Amino acid sequence: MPTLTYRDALNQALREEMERDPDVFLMGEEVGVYQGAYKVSRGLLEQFGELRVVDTPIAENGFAGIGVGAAMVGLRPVIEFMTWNFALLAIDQVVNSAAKMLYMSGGQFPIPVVFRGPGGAALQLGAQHSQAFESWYAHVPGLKVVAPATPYDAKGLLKSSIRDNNPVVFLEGEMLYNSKGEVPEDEYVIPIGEADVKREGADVTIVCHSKTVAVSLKAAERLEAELDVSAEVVDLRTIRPLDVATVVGSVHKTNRCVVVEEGWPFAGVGAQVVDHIQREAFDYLDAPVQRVTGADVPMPYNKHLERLTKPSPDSVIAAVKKATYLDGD
Amino acid sequence: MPTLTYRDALNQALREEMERDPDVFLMGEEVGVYQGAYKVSRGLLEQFGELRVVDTPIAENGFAGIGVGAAMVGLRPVIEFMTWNFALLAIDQVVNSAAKMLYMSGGQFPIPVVFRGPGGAALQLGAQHSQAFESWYAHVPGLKVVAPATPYDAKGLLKSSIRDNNPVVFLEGEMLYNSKGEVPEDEYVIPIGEADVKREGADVTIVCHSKTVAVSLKAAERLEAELDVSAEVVDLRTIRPLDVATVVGSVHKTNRCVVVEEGWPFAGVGAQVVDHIQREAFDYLDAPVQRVTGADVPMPYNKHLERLTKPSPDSVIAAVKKATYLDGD
Amino acid sequence: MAQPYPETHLDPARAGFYRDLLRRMLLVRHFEEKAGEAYAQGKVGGFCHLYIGQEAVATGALAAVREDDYVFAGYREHAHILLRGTSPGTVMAELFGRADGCSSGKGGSMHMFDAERNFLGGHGIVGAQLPLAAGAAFAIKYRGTDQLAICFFGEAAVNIGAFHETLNMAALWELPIVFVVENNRYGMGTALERAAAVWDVYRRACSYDMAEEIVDGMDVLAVHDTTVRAVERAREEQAPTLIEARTYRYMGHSMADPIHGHYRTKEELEEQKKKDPIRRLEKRLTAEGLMGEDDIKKMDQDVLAEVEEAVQFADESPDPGPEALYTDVYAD
Amino acid sequence: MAQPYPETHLDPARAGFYRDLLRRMLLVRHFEEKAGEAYAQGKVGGFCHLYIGQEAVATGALAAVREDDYVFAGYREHAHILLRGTSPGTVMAELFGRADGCSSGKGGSMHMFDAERNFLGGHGIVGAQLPLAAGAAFAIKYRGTDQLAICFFGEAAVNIGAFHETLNMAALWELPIVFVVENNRYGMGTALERAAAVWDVYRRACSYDMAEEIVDGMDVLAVHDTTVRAVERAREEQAPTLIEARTYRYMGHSMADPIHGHYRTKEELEEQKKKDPIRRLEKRLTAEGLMGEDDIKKMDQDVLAEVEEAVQFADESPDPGPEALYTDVYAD
Ligand SMILES: Cc1ncc(C[n+]2csc(CCOP(=O)(O)OP(=O)(O)O)c2C)c(N)n1
Ligand SMILES: Cc1ncc(C[n+]2csc(CCOP(=O)(O)OP(=O)(O)O)c2C)c(N)n1
Ligand SMILES: [Mg+2]
Ligand SMILES: [Mg+2]
Repeated sequence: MPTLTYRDALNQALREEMERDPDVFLMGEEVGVYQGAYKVSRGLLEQFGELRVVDTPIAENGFAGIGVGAAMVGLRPVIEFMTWNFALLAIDQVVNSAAKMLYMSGGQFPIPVVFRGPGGAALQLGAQHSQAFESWYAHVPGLKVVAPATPYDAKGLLKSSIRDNNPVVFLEGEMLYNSKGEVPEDEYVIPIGEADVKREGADVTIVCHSKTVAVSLKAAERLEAELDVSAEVVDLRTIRPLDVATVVGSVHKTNRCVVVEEGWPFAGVGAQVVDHIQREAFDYLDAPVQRVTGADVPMPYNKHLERLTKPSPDSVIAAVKKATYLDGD
Repeated sequence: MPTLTYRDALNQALREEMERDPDVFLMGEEVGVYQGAYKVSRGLLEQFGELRVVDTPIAENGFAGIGVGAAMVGLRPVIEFMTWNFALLAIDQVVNSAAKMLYMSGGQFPIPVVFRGPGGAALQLGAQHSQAFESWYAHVPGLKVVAPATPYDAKGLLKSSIRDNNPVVFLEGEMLYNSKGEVPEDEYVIPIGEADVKREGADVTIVCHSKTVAVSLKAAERLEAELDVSAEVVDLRTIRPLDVATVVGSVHKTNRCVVVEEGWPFAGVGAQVVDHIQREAFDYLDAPVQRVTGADVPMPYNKHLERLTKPSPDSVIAAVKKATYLDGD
Repeated sequence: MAQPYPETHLDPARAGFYRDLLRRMLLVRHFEEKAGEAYAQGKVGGFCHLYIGQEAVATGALAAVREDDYVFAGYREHAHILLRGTSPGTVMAELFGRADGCSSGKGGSMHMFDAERNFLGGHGIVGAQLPLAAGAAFAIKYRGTDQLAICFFGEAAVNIGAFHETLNMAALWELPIVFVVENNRYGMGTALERAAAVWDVYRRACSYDMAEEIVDGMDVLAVHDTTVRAVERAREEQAPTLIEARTYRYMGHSMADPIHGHYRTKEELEEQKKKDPIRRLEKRLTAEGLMGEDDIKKMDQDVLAEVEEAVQFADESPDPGPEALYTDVYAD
Repeated sequence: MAQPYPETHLDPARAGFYRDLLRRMLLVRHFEEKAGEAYAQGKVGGFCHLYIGQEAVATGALAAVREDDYVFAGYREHAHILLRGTSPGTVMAELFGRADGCSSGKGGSMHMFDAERNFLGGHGIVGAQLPLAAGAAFAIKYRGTDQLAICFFGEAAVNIGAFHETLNMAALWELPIVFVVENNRYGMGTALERAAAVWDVYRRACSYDMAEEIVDGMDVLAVHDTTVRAVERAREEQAPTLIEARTYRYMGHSMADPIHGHYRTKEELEEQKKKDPIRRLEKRLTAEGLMGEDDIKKMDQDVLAEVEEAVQFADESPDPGPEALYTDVYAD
């Protein structure tokens, strides 16, 4: 199987879907002439022309709304936010227009739009450019929220998102764009709403998504090697709808769980996962579910401080120790 | 003690703080000439003049940012959002400017601003006007989030919020404005960050805030009368910082818990409360924590459907039955 | 600079068209009066923003567009959906929250939709319909058809960012769109002059090199002619237009708000009512002999009967069942 | 309509002032060059937006305001904070993320602050500094002092809603504020002409009946004179001004972006560099005998030494300790 970067996997997904369906177009800042701020759209302008690869002014609320309006009349827009931080300016159109239109209209106006771009922290971008908003979007009925961790998942899920008839919030990772993985040459899609067991294990379940999948897998290897703990790593892939069955099923088997995410702790994705587990696997739990999250602070610029804010194999291992009572407390 | 409406209690708090501190001013849509969309600011323009009670154009992002800028140079703005639904347009200034300024500046610029207005649903206002966003704001470090349920709490907490040197998101309830309660004549403040046990009980803890406090108290009465279940009702009052000690302390006593909120379920405030309880009271819990939330749908207009979306004494009682294994399952 | 539009001369050959405009305005007026009554009776809930006084704007403008054009409005949109031809019963049923409503009872007064008639809402966030309409216009350009989008909003919406972002992109990309500002002088209780640095709203087009029009919004024929020009510009030159129609609302901002009070006087209101767009057209038609007083009375009664039927239809329509709560959250 | 500003005549009595402007521009230039080097060495992280080529704008404009005025900028603000008098060592230390940085190492390149010198950031969201600056101007009006706020932003920021909302309120409320558009032709890789319907940015003032100025942003004296007028307007008439300064950036959008490529040619860049604002002032000063070439060389070396010291200071400054992670989240 060919090896691709996450960036190129996304690029392939966009290209294939635009070839497949003339109603699909890409719009956002710098997606065309500049080839994308992170080069996800490289070459698309040349292939599809200005009408289908549209550079916008800096006007997030405006062009997000234009995407929703175009979707109302049957196009399938892919709206790129240069990063999800800037989407705060457009969140009214995402939440109040895209997510509610179908319902408010009594089923008349489905909104097949994909909002995509990098979320979460990269390196030393500071407080305003380093935020993970998946729990916000997942809070909102009417939206689907997808956050793939690998090139394979990224491609298959972006294709599904574009074909989906609902607004999809598609969170990429700036730090993931260069990561590599196998991607089949033949066409495939990955259904929205299915978690993926990235590593099987017996002693503890580690639930994660996006960038924290690699962190969790690294932790799992070390847990095996250093502590003889066999960790199962469940990659949520889709945050909403959440694949509760896979998560709870794993905990039924392991009886212990740690939930890892990059975002802030209060009412994060992990809180919701914990809520499901404690309710649906109460009698299976041998210990409280532990959470590993981003530090509860605005992101500092200094690189050492920044490192301290992020989930790491060390912090995941520490949480697993707590969840397995290996921490000596 | 005099009896006041929640609306008038807020009005008193604003008036007293504006009298006390010339740096406090009120800005927002219709706060002046029109006397407030919900009349919370009635009479303030007449008393304090146009410079301190400022009617704005419809420009939420703009005037929220003006509030933050004025706070940077030492004023203490109170920014009214006509409702929190419209604050989506201003959320960039709330999250990226207000919440982060102190940190990004290495401690140089505290932002003593209060953002306030009604949150959650009223009656039949439809999908775009009926949203409870407390879990979103509480997700964000740098913000404090307050959501009082009674006139007494509203007055004391608004005064504290205005005096606080941090950005405070102050969520009122349109449906609460006419509700009445005792408010002392003498000056008082209520510290941010303290939950309040609104009713003592032994068998189950009901955690709630804002509008769901009255719902929970009603449920508690019926639980006592109909099922001989003694429910303790804990009103969070402040969502961030969360008074975990009071909540966990109560569960240590009752061993069972139901968390009630008006907002959507996924990653709601209740999810975070559950997370704390299952971690900090794991060995005390006799049953999974149950949650009662708003229905996971955009708000429908039809009044019967709307009623179905909202937490009610019935749904709280049903959850308590589950938490106490009285539901026969 | 555009100037207030002079009164048009009536053309007897178009008498049918004029009568139709009158009938439409009467429909809106009576519908809104009944909606107000129903609100007072508790049959309509939530916020209910009536259009009484402003009838000439939507009537004149929408008479200038085609069935396959896309129409967007804000929360004060009962008139606009009626003028698209959606049956009054369906619209009234939506106000009543019933299953036969144009949004199946889920949208309410502020969120009316009719996909079949290309009426695309009904939006409750001030200014939000502007980018949405530009999106529809973008789709038209994308597909290369000769449709257009027309978008209505209040004068207070011109101060919000969405207005600016949308007008810039519409002009930059040459989208086939007509923006209609319904300037009724107030955004809730705030007079235009207390909210906008420039009081001539149409002048805001200057920031985008966009065509501008100012029109007497109490004169349905003037509104129609003005919109015809804008429509031509959109269809033939792919150039957007900003139309300011100066009008007045007779009722409070919504049914929950006072009709006059702190922000405007009773005297001002009474003065404005003298310019009533319906009476004005009636007078002209009778003066020029194109309709008799009896014709008008008859028309009025017919319309009233139609609206009463609508109320009856709405009254008889069932509430959506509880299963409706969880449908339409996601499309298949 | 404002016209490009004609070249000023130099006044020998003000030679000290001119020399000072030159020194400031050299400081910015050398500082930015060192910052670029340090970035290449991995000492500076994140996004780093250099100001090289644009020196005349901030230098000329900030020479026209007082110490007690409030200054706001975007993420391309190293120049602006230096020009407020914050020591280059402190600014460089911030780029290095060190404890002695002007934001204690927590802000970085995009988030620099100096409360003592009324430099209020350093903001990373395009356009966000406009309402913030209007807030400071509102506070000035509130307190009745004769200060003002000055706010810098790029030409691409004029297309975002915050620009519109802020200019409207600033004009409506007569706030003492000066808006300076640093028009360097590109927002990242998007030329002004591909993003804005109106290419003369200053004309956007028309929507707010606001005073407008257009100035050659490569001529520090012209920028200064223009700003002096705007400052007077703000201080004496409480009237805001929109200044467009036409300038050019020599580097890529940030250190992570290509200097030329898809969006602009090497030729265009080289052509523009011929108008270099520093060389231009140097030439005029030597031509009119106000400075000798040796004076200039000496000044250049002094400034370079100062900047090298700044680098050394930053190099030697410690990282903030881990305890800093949880401070400054909330104020007491
Ligand atoms: C973004 C936003 N802010 C505030 C409101 C509350 N609101 C509803 S209508 C309105 C006034 C709008 O006035 P205008 O645009 O002139 O339209 P009109 O009601 O006069 O038809 C306001 C402030 C809202 N719906 N959306
Ligand atoms: C709201 C928002 N959208 C997008 C970005 C990403 N971004 C950063 S700078 C920039 C270009 C700004 O150009 P301009 O305003 O001309 O300033 P310049 O960089 O040329 O100084 C963009 C798109 C951002 N920071 N904020
Ligand atoms: Mg109006
Ligand atoms: Mg620029």
